[in-house]
Amino acid sequence: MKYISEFRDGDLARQMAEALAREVQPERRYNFMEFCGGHTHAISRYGIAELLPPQVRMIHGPGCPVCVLPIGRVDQAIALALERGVMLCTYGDVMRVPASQSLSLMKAKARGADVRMVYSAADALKLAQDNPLREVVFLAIGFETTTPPTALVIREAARAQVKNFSVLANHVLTPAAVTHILNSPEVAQWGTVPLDGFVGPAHVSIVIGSAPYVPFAVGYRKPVVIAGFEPLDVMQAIRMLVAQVNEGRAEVENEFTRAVTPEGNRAAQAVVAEVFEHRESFEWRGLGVVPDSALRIRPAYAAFDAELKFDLTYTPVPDHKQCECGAILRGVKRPTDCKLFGTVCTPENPMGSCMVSSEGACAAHYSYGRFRDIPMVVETVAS
Amino acid sequence: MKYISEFRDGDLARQMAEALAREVQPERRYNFMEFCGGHTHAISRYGIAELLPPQVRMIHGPGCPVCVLPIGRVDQAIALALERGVMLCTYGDVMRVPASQSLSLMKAKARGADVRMVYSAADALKLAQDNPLREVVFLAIGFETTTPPTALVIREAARAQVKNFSVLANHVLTPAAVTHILNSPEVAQWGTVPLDGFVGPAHVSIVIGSAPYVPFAVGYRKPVVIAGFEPLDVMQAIRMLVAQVNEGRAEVENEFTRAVTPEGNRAAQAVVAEVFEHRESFEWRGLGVVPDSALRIRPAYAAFDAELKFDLTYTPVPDHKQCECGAILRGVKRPTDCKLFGTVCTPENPMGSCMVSSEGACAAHYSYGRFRDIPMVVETVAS
Amino acid sequence: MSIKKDYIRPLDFKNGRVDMNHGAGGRASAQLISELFARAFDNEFLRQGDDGARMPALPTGHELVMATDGHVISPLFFPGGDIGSLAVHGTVNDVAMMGATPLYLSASFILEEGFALADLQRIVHSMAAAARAAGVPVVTGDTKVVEQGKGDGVFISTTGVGAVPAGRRLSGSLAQVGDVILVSGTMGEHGVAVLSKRESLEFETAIESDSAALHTLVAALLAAVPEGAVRTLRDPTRGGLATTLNEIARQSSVGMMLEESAIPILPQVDAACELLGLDPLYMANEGKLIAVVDAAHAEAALAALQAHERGKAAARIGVVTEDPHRFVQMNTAFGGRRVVDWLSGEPLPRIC
Amino acid sequence: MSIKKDYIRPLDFKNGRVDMNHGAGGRASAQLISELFARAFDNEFLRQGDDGARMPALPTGHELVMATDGHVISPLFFPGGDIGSLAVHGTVNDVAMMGATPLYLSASFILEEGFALADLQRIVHSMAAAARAAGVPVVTGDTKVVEQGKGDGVFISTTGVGAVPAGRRLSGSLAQVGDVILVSGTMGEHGVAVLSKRESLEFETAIESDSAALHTLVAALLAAVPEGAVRTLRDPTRGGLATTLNEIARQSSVGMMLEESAIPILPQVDAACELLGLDPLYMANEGKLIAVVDAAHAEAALAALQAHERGKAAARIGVVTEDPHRFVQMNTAFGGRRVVDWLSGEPLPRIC
Amino acid sequence: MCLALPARIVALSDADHAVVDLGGVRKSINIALTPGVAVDDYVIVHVGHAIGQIDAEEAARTLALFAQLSAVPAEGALG
Amino acid sequence: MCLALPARIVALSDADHAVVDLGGVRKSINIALTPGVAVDDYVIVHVGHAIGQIDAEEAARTLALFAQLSAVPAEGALG
Ligand code: SF4
Ligand code: SF4
Ligand SMILES: [Mg+2]
Ligand SMILES: [Mg+2]
Ligand SMILES: [Mg+2]
Ligand SMILES: [Mg+2]
Ligand SMILES: [Mg+2]
Ligand SMILES: [Mg+2]
Ligand SMILES: [Mg+2]
Ligand SMILES: [Mg+2]
Ligand SMILES: [Mg+2]
Ligand SMILES: [Mg+2]
Repeated sequence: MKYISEFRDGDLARQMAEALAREVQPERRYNFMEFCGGHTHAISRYGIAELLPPQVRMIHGPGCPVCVLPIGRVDQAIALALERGVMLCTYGDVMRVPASQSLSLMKAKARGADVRMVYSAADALKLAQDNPLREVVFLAIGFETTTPPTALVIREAARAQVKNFSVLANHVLTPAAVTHILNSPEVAQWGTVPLDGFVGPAHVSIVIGSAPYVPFAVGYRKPVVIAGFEPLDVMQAIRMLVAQVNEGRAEVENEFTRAVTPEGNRAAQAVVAEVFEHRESFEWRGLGVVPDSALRIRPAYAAFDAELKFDLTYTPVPDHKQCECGAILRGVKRPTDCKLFGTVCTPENPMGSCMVSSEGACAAHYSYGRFRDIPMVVETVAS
Repeated sequence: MKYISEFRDGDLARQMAEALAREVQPERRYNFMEFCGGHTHAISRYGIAELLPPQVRMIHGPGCPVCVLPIGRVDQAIALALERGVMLCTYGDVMRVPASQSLSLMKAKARGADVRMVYSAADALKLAQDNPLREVVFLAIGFETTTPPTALVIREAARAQVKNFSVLANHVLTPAAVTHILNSPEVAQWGTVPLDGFVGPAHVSIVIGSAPYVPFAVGYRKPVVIAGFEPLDVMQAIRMLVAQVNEGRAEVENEFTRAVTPEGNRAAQAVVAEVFEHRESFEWRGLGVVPDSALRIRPAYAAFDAELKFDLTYTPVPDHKQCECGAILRGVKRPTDCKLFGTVCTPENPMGSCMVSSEGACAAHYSYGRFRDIPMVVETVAS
Repeated sequence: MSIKKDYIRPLDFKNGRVDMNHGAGGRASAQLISELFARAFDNEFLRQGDDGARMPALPTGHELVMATDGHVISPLFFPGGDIGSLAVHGTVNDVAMMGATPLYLSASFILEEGFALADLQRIVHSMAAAARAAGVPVVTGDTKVVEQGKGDGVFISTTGVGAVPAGRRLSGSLAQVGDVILVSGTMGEHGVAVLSKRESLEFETAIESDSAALHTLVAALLAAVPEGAVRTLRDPTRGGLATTLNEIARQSSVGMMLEESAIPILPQVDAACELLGLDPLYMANEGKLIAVVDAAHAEAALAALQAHERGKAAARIGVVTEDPHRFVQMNTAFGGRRVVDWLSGEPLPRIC
Repeated sequence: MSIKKDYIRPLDFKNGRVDMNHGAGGRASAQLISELFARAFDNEFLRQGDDGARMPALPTGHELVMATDGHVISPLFFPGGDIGSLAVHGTVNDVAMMGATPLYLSASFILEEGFALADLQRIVHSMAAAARAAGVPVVTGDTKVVEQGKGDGVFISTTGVGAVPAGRRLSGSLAQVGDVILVSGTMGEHGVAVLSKRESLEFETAIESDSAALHTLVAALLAAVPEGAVRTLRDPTRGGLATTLNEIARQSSVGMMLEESAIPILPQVDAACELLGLDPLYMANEGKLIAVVDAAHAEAALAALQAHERGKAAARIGVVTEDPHRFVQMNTAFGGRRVVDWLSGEPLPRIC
Repeated sequence: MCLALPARIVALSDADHAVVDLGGVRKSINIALTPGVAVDDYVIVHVGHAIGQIDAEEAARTLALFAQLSAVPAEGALG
Repeated sequence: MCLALPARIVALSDADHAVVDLGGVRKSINIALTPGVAVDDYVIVHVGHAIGQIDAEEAARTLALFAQLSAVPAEGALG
């Protein structure tokens, strides 16, 4: 697989690990946040943590769109499906996000809701066209990467005058979340979350470009390296961050030059701008209400806005009392700090959203990294 | 089972058979038509034919509402279900009536039509109330016996203002059919169907009374005995007909006095009159278009008339070329006269409607009487 | 981290429902198996915990018998049983009808997404109780989940294995002219009990399904007559007495002549069938058998049936006749004669 | 009237569909059985025509093995097979994994009203061909029909019976620390082949399901090493390699350490999984086995697998370790280490 | 035509509904077409509706007529 | 975040759709967001849409950088 396999090479990885071990200053501690769940997933799945020197600590950020979807939003979707009889379409990852009353879209489906997993927003529109007597709602989630396809499908629905299709939009904005974290008391005042730099999002940046991260480097003096999601990309980005820290620089660097430019994908930005406008504020699971951090459908496309069409009101719902997702998404805690981790909360029965997607910090650690929590003895006994 | 078991007594039957054997005049032939499928069924199921003297021949009449339902009407119902997406409700017997293109309601169901078997017209209305988003159509069939419940449910739907319920009414009238047969060339001119009297309908007469049959006795000089559907009732009715013939009388006699009065059920007649009016003509399978032989929903209840609601037009469709149902329903032929009987046409794959209901002449003979077509040897061999 | 129990959160058998995860083959599937199926059916073979089960060799001098049935009944619960007990009895009886001793059962569950775990639990417990009562353990099984609208609560396919003495031959093809036809009891209760709970037909009756395992009755019958005297055993399930007799007549190329007045039918079964326009001879039974027996031993066979708890109402209902047309006929109680044909189509309630 | 053939109008396998009559147990059911099932599966046992089948005693010195699986796959036809062949292979393999020789199959069909007879015929013929190729006849069966919207075309539950030498013990509970873990070939083809035809996921690939009967491969393996050297055989079906290894680890209370680079996976399987965000270790296989083998005989076992047509790509993928937590772990090809957990939930395509 | 059966009314449920008994089987039916029926009356039930009533005296008379006729086997033809 | 993969365009179906190949697996995707892509271009596919393109030269440069850095193990810290 060209442009994939080369970036997973084990020999290169070992050499890079050795280089990194030499490059870190022994007395120094490097605390980097990988904003994206994609990086979290790569770190866990490929066992990158094993290859990092002890001086480097990776902090998982809030960059998983499934994880930050608040309960109240899932509740809206479930109510549409269970009470209003709509055919609710969404991406597979969203099906198991816990909502109120021990429900999830998957459990609502088992209670008779018509919930369909789609691979693409276009599939949802097609379902609407194939079922003209049904109301079809696409529950859209995602960061800037996923917004352009949603915008396209809304424009397409408008062109084709599909009357029974609408979108419950939950598209959120990366820079707002980074700002929020940098301004959080743990980072800005108390320093309980020491943050020496960011591994920046690869696929978000394909769309928005690298330029939007310059303010963090300039204004907050934090190094940012935009990195691909293959494991060698991640290791290389860490090396680049280590170099910036060692040299006292704070710049936006781009490891993912093969797909990210400073200005991003103009065509994608244009269709998003045509269909969406900023929301004043939006609730993120874990981060709370973040100003100017999400998109809403423009009045010109109001007919396709499920919130207007079904006159939905948003009721915020607090997370499970003992769930530490919020603190974990802000980098304040680790999954194993949560009392429910691995006992009450598992991927089969997630109590919080971080345990749902394999990009969630809890799920990634549970599925791939749990062995690290216990001393492990490998004995080979000839029998 | 009171009022049932007593009328099935085998000892009485034997004695009555002996009496009947003495009562017939040896040289005479007695050709009686049992108008009703109910009598056809009783004769076959209880083996009454075995108990009749050879002089008495029973001719099966058109009194099976399933049998006389023409193909074009079933086609309408199938089209409503398959093409218009309605939930089509009907009585169980109707499910297998053959329609055009080798279809039946049961086969249409296997092709995705939503066809529901109901026990009562009221169940169809309830389905409409339980499924307010669906159009529910009740395919109503039946003679005067079955019309009052349909009338009641239409009145009830109107009272409850159920907007998604309508009735495709195929209620037909017994006296018109009898008149038609008496006027048919086979009976009236050619004499190929010698008719010495009628066993008259029991349950129809509960509703309409015995009086409507007087014209046949008076005008056509045919004895009529209204008889219950239990086997002793049938035998007794035959004895009464034999007596009328022997004595040269032609009267309407009532064997079923325990439930039939001359005037019938006034309450039932009233609700029928409120909801239904006469149709100028109606096609009967086998008999063709018979004037003034069916009912239609009155304009006051037009909202519940599926023919109007769905703007249905009626297209008559000829029966299977080799199917002799028509001649059989007129008493001109017997099931075994049909080349398809028992080979191409069986109850599993009925080619004609007479093979559908166990009240149909072909089905009754196939299911109960076939052994009579062949010489039978019963040998008991000790092994 | 200490070693965690396998499932910290047990299944919610009160309010929980089957979801797609329970069938995906992962940890949720394993939990359903261990907390419900393994516990309810527990026996030494199932406890092996593998994808199949290993059991001892058959008793010497015995041959192998195998029978299977899918159970798809609606409603799932009916007077006198449920799909769980039925799935045991239906297959145990098919093995027994071969003259074999039923030894082991397998069970394949196909669950519909959304099915209440409480109902599933009730069914599995009933099935386990039936298996225990019959002495035939469920030794291996499988569970799948299908999406809502692609199943009907639960389907259960069971397969039974049994051992039959090598010399014994029982088959629907062995009926001989002159043989006597026996039934082990009253006909039609199961069919009527199920119909009484069908939506839109509902009626009240004291009739319960006769669903029961018949292998001890078979053993008693076979012990009472010489080997070979019983030609055919068959349980008149779907299609009822009428259809099952027609099957045997066709297999053996014979006719049959029944006496209507000899066929035992409960008055309430008769009444319910009248009400629905159905014929009790076509109503399913799940705890009765038909025996075609050498006339010379018919009396002993009948006595053996009647001496058993499950055969008290056993009766001699007819004889096997020579008939190239393989008609099953009946002298009616009324005094006439008629064909008793195969069931044609579904037994739908009749208005005409 | 002359004697009529049983069914004057044969089933219309071109345009016909299953309707409720085919499951009512009457003449239509009998016709479907005789014109399709009996003809396709024809063998001396099925030909007995009874509600069960009688077969000879097991070979002496052998014990009985029984396994069952319900098959509910969607789509019904996929590259490399269909639900019919799968229903044979799936159960033959479960019997084989016990170290037994599969002897007989039973089949329970649950058909949905409206299912095209042409599709049913194709499936039954494929099933019959698979059974013939495997030398394991379908000796008894059952067919039910459920209303449209209460099934999904066709479900097939098969049960297999086999014979295992009395001294042989193979079980998921017998893995020992130090044992070697082998797989008989590349992982994940079946799962990917099926997903490639799922509505709304559709992609084009040359990958075919690996669906195949493995009993001759098992026989070759067991013949190559001393009795007892093979501790466990298991086919990594639902849940894939990862889940099946976790099952064994739990049953035997051991851990496992795998080498990612040693696990054979076709490049196209890898690519398809990348595309869908899935992991090939969780993709189902239907013609592969996992063997846990005494390290001393691992080489001989591997050679025996590789010498067989179905085991050419067999590989040694890891070892059994001591681990009270029963973790299955893996050294990644990248150089790290990670847990290889049970499948959790359904393998849904992932966007994140 | 039209399957219909005599059954005894065992309870009146409301103005339009009653429970009937037939040989121990009970079913709720509609009695709107037979105003005035009372408990213990026998009605004729068709598609879930009472469409008429059994006149007990007439029934007895019919049965008596059967019995009488068959009891006089030697008397020859009727009337 | 957001699973996305580089795949080669093997055919343009219409203005908005193309078939891509990833290791022998082919899938139809939407290319409306990457106007101007041509056969043999590598695009980045996310939820069935091409959201960007791979710059082959940059990719080669990145790989070269990896190799170079790791090939000079003795030179110590970067930069
Ligand atoms: S382990 Fe579960 S409950 Fe705890 S923080 Fe993570 S998601 Fe929340
Ligand atoms: S046997 Fe069939 S085809 Fe012939 S007349 Fe009767 S219904 Fe018609
Ligand atoms: Mg069976
Ligand atoms: Mg059975
Ligand atoms: Mg049976
Ligand atoms: Mg299984
Ligand atoms: Mg359902
Ligand atoms: Mg199995
Ligand atoms: Mg299997
Ligand atoms: Mg297996
Ligand atoms: Mg069966
Ligand atoms: Mg379906």
